[in-house]
Amino acid sequence: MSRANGTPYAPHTAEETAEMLAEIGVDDEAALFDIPESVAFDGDFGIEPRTEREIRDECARILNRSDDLVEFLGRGHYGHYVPSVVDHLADRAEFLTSYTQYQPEVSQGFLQALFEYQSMLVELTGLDVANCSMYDAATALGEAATLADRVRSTSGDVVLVPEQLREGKRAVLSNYCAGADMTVETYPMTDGTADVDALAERAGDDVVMVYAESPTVRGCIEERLAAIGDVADEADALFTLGSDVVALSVLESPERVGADVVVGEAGSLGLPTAYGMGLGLFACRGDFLRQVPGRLVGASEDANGSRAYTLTLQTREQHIRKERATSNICTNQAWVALRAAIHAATLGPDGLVDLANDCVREAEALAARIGELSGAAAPVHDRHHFREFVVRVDQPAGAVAEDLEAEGFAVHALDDHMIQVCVTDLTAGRTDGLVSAFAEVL
Amino acid sequence: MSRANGTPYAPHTAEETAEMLAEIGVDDEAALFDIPESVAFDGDFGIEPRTEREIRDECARILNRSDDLVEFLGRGHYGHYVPSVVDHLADRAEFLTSYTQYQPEVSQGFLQALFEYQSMLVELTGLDVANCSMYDAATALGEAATLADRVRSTSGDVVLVPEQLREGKRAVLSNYCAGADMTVETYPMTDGTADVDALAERAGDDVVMVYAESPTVRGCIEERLAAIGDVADEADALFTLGSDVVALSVLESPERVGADVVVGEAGSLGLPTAYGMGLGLFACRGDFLRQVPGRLVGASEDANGSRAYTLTLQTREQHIRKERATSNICTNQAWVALRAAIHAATLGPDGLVDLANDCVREAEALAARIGELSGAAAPVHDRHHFREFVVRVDQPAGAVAEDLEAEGFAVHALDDHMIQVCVTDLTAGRTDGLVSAFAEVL
Amino acid sequence: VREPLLSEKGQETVDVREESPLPDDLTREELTLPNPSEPETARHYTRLSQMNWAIDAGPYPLGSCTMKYNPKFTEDVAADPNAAIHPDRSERSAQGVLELQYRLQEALADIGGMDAVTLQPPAGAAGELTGILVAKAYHEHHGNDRSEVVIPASAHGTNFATAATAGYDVVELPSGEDGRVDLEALEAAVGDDTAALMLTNPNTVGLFERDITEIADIVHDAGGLLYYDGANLNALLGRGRPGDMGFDVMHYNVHKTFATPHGGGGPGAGPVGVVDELAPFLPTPRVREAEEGSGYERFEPDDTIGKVHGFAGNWLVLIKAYAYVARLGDEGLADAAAKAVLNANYLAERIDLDVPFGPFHHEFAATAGDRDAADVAKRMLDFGVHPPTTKWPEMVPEAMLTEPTEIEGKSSLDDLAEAFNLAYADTDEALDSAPNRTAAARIDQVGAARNPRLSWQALEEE
Amino acid sequence: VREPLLSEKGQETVDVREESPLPDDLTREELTLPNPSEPETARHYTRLSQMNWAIDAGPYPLGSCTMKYNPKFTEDVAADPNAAIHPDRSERSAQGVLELQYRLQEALADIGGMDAVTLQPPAGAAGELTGILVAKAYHEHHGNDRSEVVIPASAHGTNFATAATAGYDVVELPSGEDGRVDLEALEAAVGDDTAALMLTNPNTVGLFERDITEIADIVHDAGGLLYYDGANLNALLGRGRPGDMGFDVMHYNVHKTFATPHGGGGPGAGPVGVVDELAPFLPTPRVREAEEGSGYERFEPDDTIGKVHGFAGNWLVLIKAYAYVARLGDEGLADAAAKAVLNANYLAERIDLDVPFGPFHHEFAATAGDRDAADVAKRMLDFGVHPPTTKWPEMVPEAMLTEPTEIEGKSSLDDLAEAFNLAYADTDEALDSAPNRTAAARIDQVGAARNPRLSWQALEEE
Repeated sequence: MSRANGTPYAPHTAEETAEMLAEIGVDDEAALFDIPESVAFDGDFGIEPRTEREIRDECARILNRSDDLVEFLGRGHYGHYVPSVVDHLADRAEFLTSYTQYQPEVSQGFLQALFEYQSMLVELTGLDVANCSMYDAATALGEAATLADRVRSTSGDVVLVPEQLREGKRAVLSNYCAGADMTVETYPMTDGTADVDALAERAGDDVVMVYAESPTVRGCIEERLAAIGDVADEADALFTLGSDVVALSVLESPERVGADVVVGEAGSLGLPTAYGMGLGLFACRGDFLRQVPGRLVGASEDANGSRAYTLTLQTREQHIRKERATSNICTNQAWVALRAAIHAATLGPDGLVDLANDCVREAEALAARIGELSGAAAPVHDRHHFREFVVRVDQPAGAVAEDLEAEGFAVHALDDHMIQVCVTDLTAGRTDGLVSAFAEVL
Repeated sequence: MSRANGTPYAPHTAEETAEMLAEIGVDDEAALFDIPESVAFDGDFGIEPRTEREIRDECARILNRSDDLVEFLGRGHYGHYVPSVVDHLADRAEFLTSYTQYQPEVSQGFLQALFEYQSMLVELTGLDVANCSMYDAATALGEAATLADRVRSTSGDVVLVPEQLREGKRAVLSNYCAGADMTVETYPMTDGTADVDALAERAGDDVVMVYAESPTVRGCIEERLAAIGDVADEADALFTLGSDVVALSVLESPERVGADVVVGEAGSLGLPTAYGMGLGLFACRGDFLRQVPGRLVGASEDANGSRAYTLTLQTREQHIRKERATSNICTNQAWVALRAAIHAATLGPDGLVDLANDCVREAEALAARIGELSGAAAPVHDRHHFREFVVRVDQPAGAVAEDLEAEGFAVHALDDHMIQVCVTDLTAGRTDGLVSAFAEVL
Repeated sequence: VREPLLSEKGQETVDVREESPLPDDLTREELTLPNPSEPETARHYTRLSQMNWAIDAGPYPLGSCTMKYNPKFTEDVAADPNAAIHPDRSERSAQGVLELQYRLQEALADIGGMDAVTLQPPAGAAGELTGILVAKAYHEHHGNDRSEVVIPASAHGTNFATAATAGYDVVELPSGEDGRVDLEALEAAVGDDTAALMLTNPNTVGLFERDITEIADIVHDAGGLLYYDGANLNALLGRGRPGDMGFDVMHYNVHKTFATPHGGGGPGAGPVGVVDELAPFLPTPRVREAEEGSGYERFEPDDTIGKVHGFAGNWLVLIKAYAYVARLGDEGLADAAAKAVLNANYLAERIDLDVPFGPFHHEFAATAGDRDAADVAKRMLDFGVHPPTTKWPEMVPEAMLTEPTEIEGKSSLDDLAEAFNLAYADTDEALDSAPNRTAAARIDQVGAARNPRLSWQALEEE
Repeated sequence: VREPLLSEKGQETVDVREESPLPDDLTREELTLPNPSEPETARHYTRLSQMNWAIDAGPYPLGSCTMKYNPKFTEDVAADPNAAIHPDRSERSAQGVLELQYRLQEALADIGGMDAVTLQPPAGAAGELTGILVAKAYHEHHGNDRSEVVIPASAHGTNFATAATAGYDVVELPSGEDGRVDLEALEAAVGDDTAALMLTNPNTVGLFERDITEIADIVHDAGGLLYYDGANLNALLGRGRPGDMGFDVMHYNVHKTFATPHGGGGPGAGPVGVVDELAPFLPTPRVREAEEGSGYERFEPDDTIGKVHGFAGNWLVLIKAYAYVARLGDEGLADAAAKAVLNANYLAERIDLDVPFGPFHHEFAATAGDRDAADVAKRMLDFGVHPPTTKWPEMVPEAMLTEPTEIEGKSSLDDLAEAFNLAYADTDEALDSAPNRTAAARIDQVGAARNPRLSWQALEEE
């Protein structure tokens, strides 16, 4: 109240400020600023301070302007039910308001949680090393490409990606590749998954990395991952697999199919869809340990011989290695990784596998029901699906999507006659409504 | 998942259960129950277990069946804006999931918080002793009456209360009085406050306690508290004053007007209206220390000579003194007291006084505006008001309240032609709407 | 690790009259309180919290207190703004709250084997008082003035205090040699003046009163009522119902049985269930289904005792209890009881202390023998666990009343047993000086009572 | 106070194929992970949290990190379910999010003196990369291939790494004797190959680059662009704007300047602002007002660099930044800068260590002289505070880069100074063996790197 015109988050009373200025030996705060008049700012931004209640009301009112839709949306970004305990634990101030663990002696809690997160990814990928997060699946893919550039001494500069790939992912990858003079090219797909023969034909000395996804952006489970891995191997290219933590709990172990690196989304645990906020999963073979981007937590001992944790191999990082760092990443998604780890703990392996199995069953069942409607065929691809699938509609896809939206359902319109539908535990109870709406608008 | 049919909050795997049973030496859990067959229960309740998501949806759906009204409601129960930080701090598990502080060495945090809460009430009431909570204003009033019975050696058995008193409060008081063979009688009021002359006339040897409120249930500020106190004194009765923490921050200090006990609502800080959930304020003169009901936290020292806090004077309490205890209260409202203390800390004395001053200004301004409408007169009582006031309407009050409800506003219908309106910081921004609605329906 | 008092961090004095819209004679002159910034407030309470044991920190095996895990999602359910409406809402505009109240009433009635339930009492002790007042009103209604309540010596202190608060004389019933109610002693204690027998079952050392049917007959034959103290209901869930045993009235402790957080001493909630004959005397209002399809309504029971709380009790707590019951369902509730009993029996097996009475259910009273139970408890604090309730009930010398609840697993119980055994076997010196590894060392409780300093103002005066 | 690994508390192995709807050749055989109950999970993470320093525990004066209080209400604002919609929502069904994004873009542009802002970069370093890629695209668009980025030696490591990631050679600019950019050295470093100069201002020892106008002229005259590293923007709020100083492109660190929580290492958000000339190159999509009265729309800038995040960045973090800016308003923002600078100057006055460079603003680099700065820092932990950043920037020997931010009060700064002085004056032995009062004693970081064990699987193999 007495601080109404200043920041409410500084505690200084007028008397204290005066004492402090006297101690410093200046008359006012302005005297402490060494900014030449020519570049000093004396205007205003026109931002009126509001009370916290006003801001809560204002933001709630604005955000409420988005429609209330049941979202059958996916394409690389998924929301599952996040148990309440995840919020309650992750929101503890000791986690949320802490900094990167530069003083490990007072950061054991977060370090151990991140170590456990890494361990969970080691189990899910079968690879030796997982970092404690990248921003999202797309940037993790970009970092995989620069890793490939560093660890492959070939003259190659081509990164091969599937032709069906989320555009945003490809765009991010291109930006990471550009700095290393790498280029991104595609390989063809057949009925939703890789055309491995065509890929083999394309792969050669110029290829430094082959990227494949399972599930693909269209929800198809890639059936020939090992073969793709072999193609990469023969080209002496890195084989990078894209997936997500839920799918990894049931699909073939990446290590078994020869993946060198696994990237993808780990935010399908622990996060709501959050308008695209994610958690980049990054794991790789132990050979590349000293080329890994991002933070790593390692076990060590303290002076009493007790086990302790610390950030390690920091000489890879920007704050030590500067322009020779393995990445420019500094702040990552540590707290989101904590959330994913807590979510995984609440599920346990059985809960995780159940969730993943439902992702297969629900997608299959919903595709079958929509496929029975006149004017629609689904699933378009003759593959096993995970969470999502494509529907061919007789009418223009954009119009169908718009009509479904009017009925309260959001789906993806891919192109002229293709619609993509994603179903998770959050929407499985609303499929009757979606099928009815489809029947209505087709 | 594997625990789907058991409680999800017990960790036992089947193997562990078996090991434990073996250690005990029985075959199954049923063997541990020593319940005669004749009274054993083998039916079912028909309660289907639901997932936490289902329950959240179900409860949200049910609770949403209440109308969305702007509540100009008070009459002894008030909601002010509770800053977000109150929730975040009080929800910390170390507070929320702790028990009564029987082992003070591991309960210093909560004990100190309660000690600070007591201290805040000592400042607000000017009395020496405040306990660390009763259930609500009504039960605190009941406890004050039994205190009067214990500390006053008169033959009196009458508790005098104002004729305008919340019915629920009187009903609770009567239940507390009944056990001590006390009876509750009323004294008259004039224009919304005590008729002190009539009270003086009534007060005699048979009176053990005089109760007055400021603000009254109708929002009037009692102007002659000291005179009421004198009347009580002369009758050798206890003078108990009812108020609330916000009003106390600006109104005459209870100690100055001769109050022996202060009761009332402290939940007007820290709590939403919460369908009547409250926080009973209880403070009294130091003379009555060993007759105080409820928990008290005191300062002490630990074995190292450091200041430490502990529950104290427990010999007053039921777990020690049994039927001679000063009250049967055990679990009180400790966590709500914590919330009130945090709320008060965020406001500081200036914020608290500002809030209280607004309670006067807003009530006065709103009464004037409604009073200008044809078909209404307000305020009915020629008194200073705090938060609320009474409106006389030409039409039947019940019908007016119902019509206002249809317009989205809730008010109290008192009797045939009286409506009561309460305004706080939460509703001050909605008064235009209320005035328009009044104009519409009158 | 001492945190200064908020007042020691700086107070501010406001001149109240300067800006007051009220005349000076109605206002105080000034107000002095701490004025921390929000970051200072956050740090103060964060640090305080870090000096506090809690169920989320580790085992909390306080016998008769039933400290179990409070599911986090129930907090979210109760935080719904639609739950927090004003209690004076009209019936028609409060249908959501009324429906949820009704559903909880029904579930509790089923679980207790009762016919009618009120949610109004704001804590277990308030529930006791409500129940006894209902019994009293019942007797008075039938022109049957009775003056005594019979209570076993081992009962919770609240039983005695409640009976006294309701204006009854207490007749204390000595425990039988087997730790249970002695039927002969009961026969002797019960008579025309007996308003009620208050009983918890299993009792406070975890023993089921096997003769409950006979007990009920004795009391009922004398014209008395049987009151069930719900403190130990967790051991009975789905295995036995007070109503089926002859109890006429009971309270439920929602934090003990239905996992609502205890909050360091409340808010609790103590719903009361009664058989049909007592339903007209319950507090007002209650909630029932209105005519077909028109929702729910409040009503005043015909011969209501009035009210025991100014409004509707601790409603936000009751919501959490509803959510907990819904989460567990029939099988979960029965499993909770089974695991609570399993855990108590397993833990008793693992500790070196004697347990005089049995077979016990969800809790047991071990004896520290020639050690001081309170000292053993303090020493347990040093081993990173919370000790049990000590020196009560008195029928067991140097009692350590222990209730691990269903939420502990085998390894947690093993740790607890180790702490028990290490402390029990420790030297006198170690016990005397314990605890040493806690935020505060042993606290002088006698001194605190002898020289009461109950506010920062009292400390400043020193 | 050691908490076992979750895996040490018990794991479970699931036979994946048993119930899988997929053919065996598409599935893994089994999955082994910890399977704690919810209470065990709650305790595990509660205990872990208790072993962690945080801004809500006390001062966190890490220079260049700007650890300030995170207002709790911003968490509630960001927790709105309507904020968490799927990023592939149609424009017409996502108006709420688009409007809030637009408002934040506008506020940030005003604060930085920039013309256009993207919210997409998910962290400060990602913002740097975005800014440099935008600069690169700008040069390429104008047929102007440039190969170098000039960076002062004292700059953040991310600047160097970012330039390299974008494919640039780094030209390191030595610091002038006064700790600022040396104009002659800059003249020598800048030329036809210069794509940009990356600068933070005030710089990493808190000094304002007084010659900023000359610096801008030198870079612009050579055809280069001026990049502003927003890490130290907190010292400039309302006092100076990068845009007014000649910067062409900048990033904002929302956790540093706008009080979003750092979360132990993210999620952050690194919006990028640019002058009009660079706006066409910003990532896609951006958000703008649609035609009168029809809300907001996404659009692709004409010459966009594409994307730097798969979707829209760390949206839930950005909401908190919006709420913070709205809470403070113009005067609050200016006051935050003033108090941050006041605090740094006051603290420097109170410590016994020398501060070689000045006048500094929000942070200062003290020197531990002949003591090891890292040891002094470890010893400070024993006095209950968090130490500053150590041994960086290198221009100050044994640097202790200290930034108290505006949230500390005088008494907190006095405590911090005392910890500084006690540690600095302590014995070699005490410094070598510190810390002693923390959850873990001094940790062997060299050993951790020499024998990397990065998972519980690695520990189990030992």
